[in-house]
Amino acid sequence: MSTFFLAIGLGLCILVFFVLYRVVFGPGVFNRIAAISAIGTKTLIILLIMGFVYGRVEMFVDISLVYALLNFIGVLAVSKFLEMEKEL
Amino acid sequence: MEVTLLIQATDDSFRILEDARKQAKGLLDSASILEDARRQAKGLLDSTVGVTSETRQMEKQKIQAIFKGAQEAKSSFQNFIATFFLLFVFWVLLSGKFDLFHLTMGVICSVVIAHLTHDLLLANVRVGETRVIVRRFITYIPWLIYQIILSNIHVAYLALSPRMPIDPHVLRFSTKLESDISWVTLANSITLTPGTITMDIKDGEFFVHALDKKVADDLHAGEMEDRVAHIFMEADHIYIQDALDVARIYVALRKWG
Amino acid sequence: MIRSSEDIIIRTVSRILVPFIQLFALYVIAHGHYSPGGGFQGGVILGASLVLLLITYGPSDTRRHISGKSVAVFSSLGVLIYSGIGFICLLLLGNYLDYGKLSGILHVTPAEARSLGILGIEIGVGFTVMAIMFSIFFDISSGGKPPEDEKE
Amino acid sequence: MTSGAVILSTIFMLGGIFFFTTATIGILRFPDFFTRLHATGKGDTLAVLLCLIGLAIYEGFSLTALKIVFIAVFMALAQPTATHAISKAALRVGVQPWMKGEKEDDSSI
Repeated sequence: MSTFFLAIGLGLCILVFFVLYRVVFGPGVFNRIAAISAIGTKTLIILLIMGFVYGRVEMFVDISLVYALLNFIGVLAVSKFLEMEKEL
Repeated sequence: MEVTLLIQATDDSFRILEDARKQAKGLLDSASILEDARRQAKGLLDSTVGVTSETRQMEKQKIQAIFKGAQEAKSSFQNFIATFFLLFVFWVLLSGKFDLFHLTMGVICSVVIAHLTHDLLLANVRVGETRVIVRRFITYIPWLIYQIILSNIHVAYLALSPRMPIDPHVLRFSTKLESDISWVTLANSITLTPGTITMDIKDGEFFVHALDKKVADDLHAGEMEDRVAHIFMEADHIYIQDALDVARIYVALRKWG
Repeated sequence: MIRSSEDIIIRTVSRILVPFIQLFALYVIAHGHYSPGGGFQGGVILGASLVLLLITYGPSDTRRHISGKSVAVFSSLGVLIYSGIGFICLLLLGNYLDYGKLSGILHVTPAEARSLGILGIEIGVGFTVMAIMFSIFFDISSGGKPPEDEKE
Repeated sequence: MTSGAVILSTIFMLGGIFFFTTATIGILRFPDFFTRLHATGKGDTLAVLLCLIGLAIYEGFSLTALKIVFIAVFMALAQPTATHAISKAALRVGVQPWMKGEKEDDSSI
């Protein structure tokens, strides 16, 4: 099962690299934010899978909860900032 | 005085509605009409929401509450107690340690947070309906999950098909829902169902981005809005919809039979 | 200057989430010696929940929850707790932050005293980090101008 | 750990990976910002939920599994909200939605 988890984590890492194309080249700032949010959700799963591989899930589950939370607040803050910048 | 009159009026309208339903059903059973019209009428009749005794009771209580002024928010002390219990349960589930020291710390933390935020978590809770709302919300979740799976298969099909048959539309519609929780439920359900995203809400109007024409028409039919209204007891237009449906069946049967 | 968001969805979701986020932050602070985290991380989450409140409800509503004065009090109170525990250890003839010596005044075994001492340190660090993070965000977002409700 | 639970969690996680993959392809292929949001907003939500449910089943009945379920509930609430926030900001700033027949360029802000 550990091998399976490693394979899943590796697949997610490859997907993160594909999404990274949108972050680097994606035209406009909004494409970049959407792609960063997508990377955040994938990272959440990768963190949990690391917990299972190292056998310390009860530790990593807190980390990934914090990561999900900060990802959400970050996206809200950036979109609020862009909206405000237009109004100024 | 007005209360009893109003209750009587709603009772009468419910009775009329039920009678019409019953009559339509009887006609449907007895009449020898064309097969496809029969099937259509039967489908229509099945899709209408029957007026259960539960909704009738709730409607009565709602009217009484409005007239007694009990519709106002609960007192802040009740809110504080409810928030405290919710937060304490959350703490125990997070902590997983049941010795005295940690439980005491949980009580202290929950009291502090509940004192700070009791006007946030339970700001607009209406009186006396919470249990029904929670039960209906739980029965709503499986349908939502089914819709999410459908929407993902839709996105997967669009992403993998070589020609990518999309034809985006922006549509706007105004909603009849009242409370903020029901708006959030509707907007998030729209985002999660196939082919639609809630883009903006301005002055009670939803701006929705739809991936093709068919999805946009489906949304205009308003099934989801009716479901959400049913959950949060803001269902007055459901009854109107029901009456219209029954009347339509009635007219169809008269014409054919 | 950040204005309150008029978007009903974001307002409602953050209204529901903020109490649970704050309780989770206190959990991270309180359980710092079993799980990852501790004072700094818990303080950051607490500050983030206040930032969420600020970007959805605007400065005046947020000031009702945590006033400018209490931000200052919290930031200095945290440092006071930290250094106070350290100096008490010095007074009890130990090293700075030598928690084992606290057993003399708390009437518990040295191991428990160490645990309690670490808890106190983490609470202090959490307070300071929360207050400083929130005040940095608030000052940047308000452009350095004092908010209106603090003038009177 | 029964083998049935392992098989079930494997199925859930493979489904999650599949939907992650299609969401990623959608992000890369769709013509403009709003259509890409369809991919991130829906695809990632279901994929994350599937992966989390699979991991929770593998973990078994414990408080850690309950915490994973908390993460799932939080994501189901937060992901559509974040999508809505981004799209609202884009609409306010003036990003125009792509319509059929237009050229596939998105020289957005």
